[in-house]
Amino acid sequence: MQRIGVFVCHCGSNIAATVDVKKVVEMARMEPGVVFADDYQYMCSEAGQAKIGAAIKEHNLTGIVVCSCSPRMHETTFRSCAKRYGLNPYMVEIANIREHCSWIHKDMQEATEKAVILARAAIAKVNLNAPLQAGESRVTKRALVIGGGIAGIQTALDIADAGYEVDIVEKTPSIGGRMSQLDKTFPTLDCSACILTPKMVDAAGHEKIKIYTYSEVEKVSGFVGDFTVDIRKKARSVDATKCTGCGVCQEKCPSKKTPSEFNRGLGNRSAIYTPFAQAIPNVPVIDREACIKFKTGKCGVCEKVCQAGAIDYAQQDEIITEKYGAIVVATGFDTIKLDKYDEYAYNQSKDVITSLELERVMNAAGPTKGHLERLSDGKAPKEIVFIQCVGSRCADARGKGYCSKICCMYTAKHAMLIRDKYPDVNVTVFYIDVRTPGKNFDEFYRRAVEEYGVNYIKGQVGKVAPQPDGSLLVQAADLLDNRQIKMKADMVVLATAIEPDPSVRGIATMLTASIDTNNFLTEAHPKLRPVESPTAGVFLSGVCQGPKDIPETVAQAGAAAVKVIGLLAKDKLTTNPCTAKPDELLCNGCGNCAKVCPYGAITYEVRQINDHGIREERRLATVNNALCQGCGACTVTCPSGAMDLQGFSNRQLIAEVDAICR
Amino acid sequence: MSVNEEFRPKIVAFCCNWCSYAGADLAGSSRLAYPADVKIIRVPCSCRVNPMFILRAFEKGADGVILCGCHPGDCHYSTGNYYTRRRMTMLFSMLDFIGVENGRTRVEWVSAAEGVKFSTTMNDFVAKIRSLGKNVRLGDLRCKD
Amino acid sequence: MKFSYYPGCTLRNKAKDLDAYARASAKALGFELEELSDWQCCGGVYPLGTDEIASKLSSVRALAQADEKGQSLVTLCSACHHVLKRVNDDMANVEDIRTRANNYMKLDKPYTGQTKVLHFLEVLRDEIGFDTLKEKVVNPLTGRKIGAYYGCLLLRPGKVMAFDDPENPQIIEDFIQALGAEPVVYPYRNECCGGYISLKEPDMAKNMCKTIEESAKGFGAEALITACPLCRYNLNKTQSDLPVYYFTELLAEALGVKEEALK
Amino acid sequence: MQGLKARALELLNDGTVSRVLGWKIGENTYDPEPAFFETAEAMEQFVYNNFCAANLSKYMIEASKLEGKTLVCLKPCDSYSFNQLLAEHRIDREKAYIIGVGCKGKLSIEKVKQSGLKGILSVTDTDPLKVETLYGDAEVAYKDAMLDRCHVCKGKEHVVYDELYGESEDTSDADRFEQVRAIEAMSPEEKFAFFQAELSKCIRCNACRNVCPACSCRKCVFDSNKFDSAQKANVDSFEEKMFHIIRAFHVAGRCTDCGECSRVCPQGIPLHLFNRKFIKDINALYGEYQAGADVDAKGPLTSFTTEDAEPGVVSQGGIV
Amino acid sequence: MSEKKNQAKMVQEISGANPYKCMKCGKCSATCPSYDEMDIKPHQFVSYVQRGDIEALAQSKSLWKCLSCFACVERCPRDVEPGRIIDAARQIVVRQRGGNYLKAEEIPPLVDEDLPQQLLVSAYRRYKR
Repeated sequence: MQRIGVFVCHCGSNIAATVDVKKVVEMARMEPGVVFADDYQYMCSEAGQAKIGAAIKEHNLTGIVVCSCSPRMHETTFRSCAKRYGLNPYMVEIANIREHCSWIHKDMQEATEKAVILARAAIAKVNLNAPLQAGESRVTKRALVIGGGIAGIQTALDIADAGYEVDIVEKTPSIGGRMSQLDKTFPTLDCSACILTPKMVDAAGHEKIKIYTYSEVEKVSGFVGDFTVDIRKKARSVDATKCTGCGVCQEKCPSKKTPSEFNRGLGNRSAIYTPFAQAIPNVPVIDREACIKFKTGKCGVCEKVCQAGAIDYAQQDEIITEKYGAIVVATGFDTIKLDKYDEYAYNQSKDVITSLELERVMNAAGPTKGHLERLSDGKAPKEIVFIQCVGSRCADARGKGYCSKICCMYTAKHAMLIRDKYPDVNVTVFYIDVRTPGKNFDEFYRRAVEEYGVNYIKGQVGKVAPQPDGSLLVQAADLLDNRQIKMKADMVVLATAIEPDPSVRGIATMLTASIDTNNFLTEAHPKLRPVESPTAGVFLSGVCQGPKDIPETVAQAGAAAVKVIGLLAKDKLTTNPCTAKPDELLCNGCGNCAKVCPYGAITYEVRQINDHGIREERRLATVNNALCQGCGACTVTCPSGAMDLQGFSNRQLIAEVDAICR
Repeated sequence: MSVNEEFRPKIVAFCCNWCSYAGADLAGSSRLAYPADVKIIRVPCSCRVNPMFILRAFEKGADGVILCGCHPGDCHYSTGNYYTRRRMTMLFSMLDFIGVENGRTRVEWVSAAEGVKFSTTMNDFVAKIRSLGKNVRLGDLRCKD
Repeated sequence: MKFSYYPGCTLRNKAKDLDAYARASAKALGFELEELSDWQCCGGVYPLGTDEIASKLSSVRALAQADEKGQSLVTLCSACHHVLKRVNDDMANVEDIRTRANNYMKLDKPYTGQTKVLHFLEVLRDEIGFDTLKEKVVNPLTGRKIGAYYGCLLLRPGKVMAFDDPENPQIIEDFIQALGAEPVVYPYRNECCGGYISLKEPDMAKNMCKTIEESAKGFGAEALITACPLCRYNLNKTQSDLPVYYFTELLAEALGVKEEALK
Repeated sequence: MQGLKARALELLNDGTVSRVLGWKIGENTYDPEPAFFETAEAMEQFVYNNFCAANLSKYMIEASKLEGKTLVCLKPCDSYSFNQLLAEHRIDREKAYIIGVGCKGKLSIEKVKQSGLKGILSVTDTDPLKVETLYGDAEVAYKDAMLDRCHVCKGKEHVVYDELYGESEDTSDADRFEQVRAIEAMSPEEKFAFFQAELSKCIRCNACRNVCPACSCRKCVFDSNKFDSAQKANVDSFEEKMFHIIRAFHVAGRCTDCGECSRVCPQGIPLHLFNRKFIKDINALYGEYQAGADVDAKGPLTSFTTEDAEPGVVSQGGIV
Repeated sequence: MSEKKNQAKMVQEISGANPYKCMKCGKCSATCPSYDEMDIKPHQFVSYVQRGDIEALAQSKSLWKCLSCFACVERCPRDVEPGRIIDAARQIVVRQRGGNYLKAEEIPPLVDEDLPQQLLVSAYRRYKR
C-alpha cells in the first residue's frame, strides 16, 4: 500500500478564489492510501516545496499528488522536488485544478466538486505508480539549421562560435533570405546588403559551418540528441568545386525570360543564374525547366563558354544523411497571395505593387536600377498611395487574423525614402492604426510625418479603380475628417500581410513540431520558452514562430543558438522512462506491436522462459528503451495486454476512469 | 424535459499530452468556459487509449466519452492518431451497431493552439450528452429487465 | 439537359425579351428550361433580417418544387437569382430558418437546401461550357467592344453567391469572348447602379450610373450587357449614348435565333 | 475417407509426421470430435465426414511445440485461419504437414433438429440426409442441414497446403452481410433490444473464446489483472458486460470469419455478427480485406492511410 | 436605458451581426456608394449599436440611402456586415405602425412606363412593412 501525500495549491487566488482548497484537502484525506494532505499559498515556491519535502520525510510518503496548475507547467518542478527529498520523481502526479478547473468555472461549489474528483483520479493513479528510472541517450554534437535567411545565419554563427558544428540547409541557390531582397532597413535606414553580406561571408567562411544551398530536408527520424536527417541536395548542374563565379554563363545564356524570384517577378533572369550578385555560394544553378538544353537537347552555350569546365548537365540530386543533436527551424516568411483582394486592383494594374516589390524597385540592383518609376509605363510617379493592413487583422477567410507587425515601420521607411529622394512626389498613407512599439520606432514614424511631410490619413481604402488615363482612382475613408476621399494616384503600394513560408508545413510534420492555425510554429511556452518547440531538440528562430522585424529576429536567433549550445554541451541526456514494457508471460510474440511502432523500437527474440514452472522457448517482444518514445500505440494493439506503458499503465488509466466515474 | 436540465452528465475526456491537453490548458488560460461535467485524463497520445478504457468508463457510469488528439499529420509521435482514427471508427461503429446512441462517443482533433476549439467542442459535446440523457444502455447490456 | 426555370415577375412583364431570348438560346444550345408550374414573386430583395421567415417562403416553395423534380433551378434575373440562392443557403445552413420554414410549409419531404440554384450564365459556363458555346455561334459579334455590367446582386456576398470572384469577375467577359466580341474590362462593373433607390431618389441612381458608364466608355466599351432589368432601367435613365442590352439578346443574336425569339 | 485415412497412416508410418490431427468418431455420425492420433492403432478411430466441421488450425499452436511434424487436415476455410496464425507467429509452418481436405459444406445436427425432427436416432451425411427417428424415417435436404457459415462459403480453394485430398465446392448461396445490414437498418432501440436479448443468454462458458483461432492469447486479458483497478473483485461486471464487444474488437482485422464462435455457442448467440460487422466496415472504409488470405498483408488496424475516414462517419449516416 | 439596450439587442438579433467585431478601419465608409448622402456614415453604424443609440439611427437619413449593394459586407475585413445592421434598424422602423417610408399614394407619380416590377417590389420590401 502506498503512503500518499496530497498538496493543494492556492496559486494565490488563481485557484483559491474558485475552488475551496480546504474542502479538497478534507476530501483527499478520505481517499485510500492518503496519509497526509495540506494546502498552501504557492506550492511551487521554495517554501511550498519545503513543505512537500518535510511531509515526505515526516510521513514516509511513497507517492505524492499535487493539485495545482497544469503538469505541463510544473510537473518537472515537483518531480525534482520529490527527488531532492528522496522520493522517486515518477511517484508524483499532478491534478490540474487550475487550467482545467478554477480558470474555466465560476461556481465555487461546482469547481470544488470537480477539483475533488480530479484529485481523486490523481490519487487513484499514484496508488498504482511504480518508481521509474530514467535512462540515458547520447548527444550528437552537431546542429542543423533549416533556412538560410538572417535568422538561420545568425543562429548558425552563434552556435559555430561556441565551437559546435552547424549545417545550414537553404532551399534557394543562395543564403541571404528575405533580408537580401530589402533595400534599406528601419529605423536607421542603413542599407540591408551592407549589414547582411558580411554575415553571409562569415557564415560561408566559418570552419564549423557547412552550407547546403539549393537543398531541402527530406526526412527526419530520431529524437532529441540523436536526429538522423536526409538532405536532398538538388542537382545544380554546375560543379561547385570548379566554378569560379565569373558570371559569363549567365551573360551568354540565351534563355532570359524567366521571372526572377529574387526580384519578385518584376524582372527576368537567365536559365543559368545566381539569384543576386552577392549570392553565397557564388555558384549558379541551371533552372532545368527554363533551360533550352534540358528542354530540347540543343544549346549548351554555357558549357561552351565556361572556361573552368564546371557545367555538368548530368549532375543528379544527391541525398546526404547526417546526424544532429538539435534542429533549428528558421524558414522565414513570404507575403500572402493577393488574388482575393482585387478591390485593390493588384492583378489588374502593374502600378499596384506590394511593399516587398517596392523594395526591389527602390534597390539599385532591382528591375528599375533603383529609379522610382511606374512598372506600366516607366513614368515617374507624382502621387503615391500606401495602403496598410492588406490581409492583416482580417477576420474573414481572405486574410490573416494577426497583425503582421512590420508593415507600419517599413511603410514609414518607404514614405520617408521616397520623399527624401523625390521631394516633388506626394505620399499618402492610409492606415487603421500606426503601431510603432520599439526602440526609436515612434520617433521614426513621426519624422516621416513631421520632417518629410508624409500625409497620413486614418481610414482604410475601399477600392482602387484603374482609370483610362492610366492613373489609379483611390476611394477611401478619412475617418477623422468624416469624409470619403477619391484621389488619383500614380502608384499604389500594398502593405501585404506576411505568412510563414509554405515549406514550414512539411518541415513541421517531419519534425512532429506543432504549428498553429496560421502555420506559425508553436513555442513550448509563449512567455517562458519562446524559442523552443514543444518537441524536444527542435528550436525556433525568426518569423517561422511569429511576425517579427530584423532586430527581434536576430535576438531570437541568438536565443535559439544558446538553447542549442546548452543542449550540445551535454554528453548524455536523460531519457523518458515512460516507455513500453512487455510482460513476457503474457506476450504471444504475434508481431502486431512492432507494426504500429513509429520508432522501430520493438523487436522479437526467442527466449527461454519459466511460466509458472513450464519452461519453454518463446518468441517475445523486446522494447529498446532508447528508441521508445512512449506513445502507447503498441499497448492497444496487443490483445493480451502484455504490452503496457510505464507511467500510463492500463491499470493506472482505468483507475483514473473509475475515480472520475465513481 | 425538465429532467434533462437537472441532469449533470459524467463525461470523460482523454486528451493527448502534446496537442489536446495543451489546447485544454490554453482554453483554461484564456478563461474559455465549458461545463464542469468534463473531466480530463492525460494520455501521451490518443493512440494510448484502449477501447477498453472507453467501455470501462461507460460501464462505470460515464454518459459520454470524448477522445482528443493532434490533427492527423501533426501527431507528436508521427502516426499515433492515424491508428486512433481507425480504432475509434471501428469501436464507435460497433457501439452504434449494438444500439448505443452514437452521440455518446466522439473524436476531435484539437491542436495546442486551439483553445477556442477545445472549449466549443466541450460545450457542444456536453450539450449533446445532456440531450441524450443518462447512459443506461452500456450499463445494462446483459441485464434484461 | 433539363432544368427547372424560375422566370420571376419582371420577366413576365417589362423584361419579356430577356426571357424570350434566353429560351430561344437554350433551345439552340440543346437544353430545356421547364418553367415551374406555380411560382410566386421572390420579393425582389433578399430579406436580411434573421427573423424573417414568411418573406422567404415563396423562394422555398420554388426550391422545393425543383427538388421534387430532381432538377437544378435556373434563373435569369439577377434579383431572383440573388434571393433564391441566399434563401437556399439559409435552408441548407441556418437551422432556425430551416426548421421554421419547414414547419410553415408542411411539405411531404422536408426541404433542406438540396436544390442547386444556377444562373443562366452559370449554366453556360458550368453545364454547357463556353468552348461549346463558341462552337455553336453562327453569327459571331466580331469587332464589337462590350462591357460587362455585373452590378451587386450576382456577386455579393461572395461567400453565399459563389458565382465568381466578387472583386474581379470573369464569367461575363468569357461569355462575351465566346460570342466573338471583345470584352472591355473596367473597374466599375461590380459597383451598384443604385438599385431600388431610383424610385424615390432618381438622381442618386443617375449619378452612380454615370460613373459606371463613363468608366466603361473610357476603356472603350461601345455597349454594356447586364442580366438585371433594374440595372438596365437605371442605366438607361442617364440617357447616355451607351446602349445597354440584356446578355441574352446578344446570345440570341450570336446563335442566330434573335428573330425567331421574338415571334 | 478411406483414402485420406490411408494416406495419413502412410505418412505416420513412414515417419514424415509424428501425429495426425483430425477427427475422431463420436457416438453418432454427427458428433465427430477433433483429436490427435499418434499410432496406427489410434487411427482406427479417425473419421472425416460431412459433419467434421471443427476448424483444427488452432490446435496447431500446441502441436507446434511438440517434437516432429503434425499432419493437419484443413478445409478450405480453415486454411485462412492457419495462415493468420502463421502471420502472427503463433504456429510453425515447418511443424505442419497440411492435407487440404475437400469440403462441400459442413452439416449441423442443430440444423437437422431445427427442421422439426425429434427423437433422432441416427443420421447420414448424404444428400439428402436420411434421418432415423423414434417416430420413423425422414429426409432433410443437404442445403437445409448445412451450417450457416457454409452458405457464405469463402470458396473451394485452400490458401495453404502440402497436398490436397478430395473435391471442394463453393457452397455460398447467401449474402454474407445480409444479417448485419438488417441490424444496421434497425432503430437504436431495436438494435439494443436485439443485442441485449442475445447477450443476456451468455453464460460465460468461454466456448467461443476457446474455439476461436484468432483468440489465441496465451492468457486472455479477461483472465489477467492487467486492466483491473486496485479494488476489483475476481470477476466484475465490467468483463461480464463488455466481454463480447472487447473480444470482437481484439479479433477485428484478424478474424477470418470462420464462424466457429457461433457454431460452438451452447446458447446459440449469433456471435459472428460482431465479427462480420467489423469486416463489413473494414471492407467499406479501408478496402476489401480477408484475414489469412495473404500472410504478408498488413492488417487493417495495424496500418492506415492519411486519408482515412473520421470516426464521425458513424454518426453522419453510418458506414455504407 | 434598458429600452435602449433592448433596441440595440434587437438590432443585433435581427441583423445577426456582431458590432463588437469591428476594428474601426472604415473600409465600409470607403466603399459605400451612398456615403455622401448619408448623415450617419456606415462605419458609425456599429458605434451607434454599441452604445445603444438606435433612436438616432432610426431617425437618420442613412436608413433610406443604403442600397443593400453589400459592398461593405463583401469588403469588411472583420465580417461585421454593416449592411445588415442598417437593414435591421430599418426593419425596426418599418415594422412600427406608421413607420413606412413608402406610402401607397406616393407611388403612382413615381412610376414611368419602363419601370420594372422588380423595382416596386424591392422598394416595398425595404421601405414598407
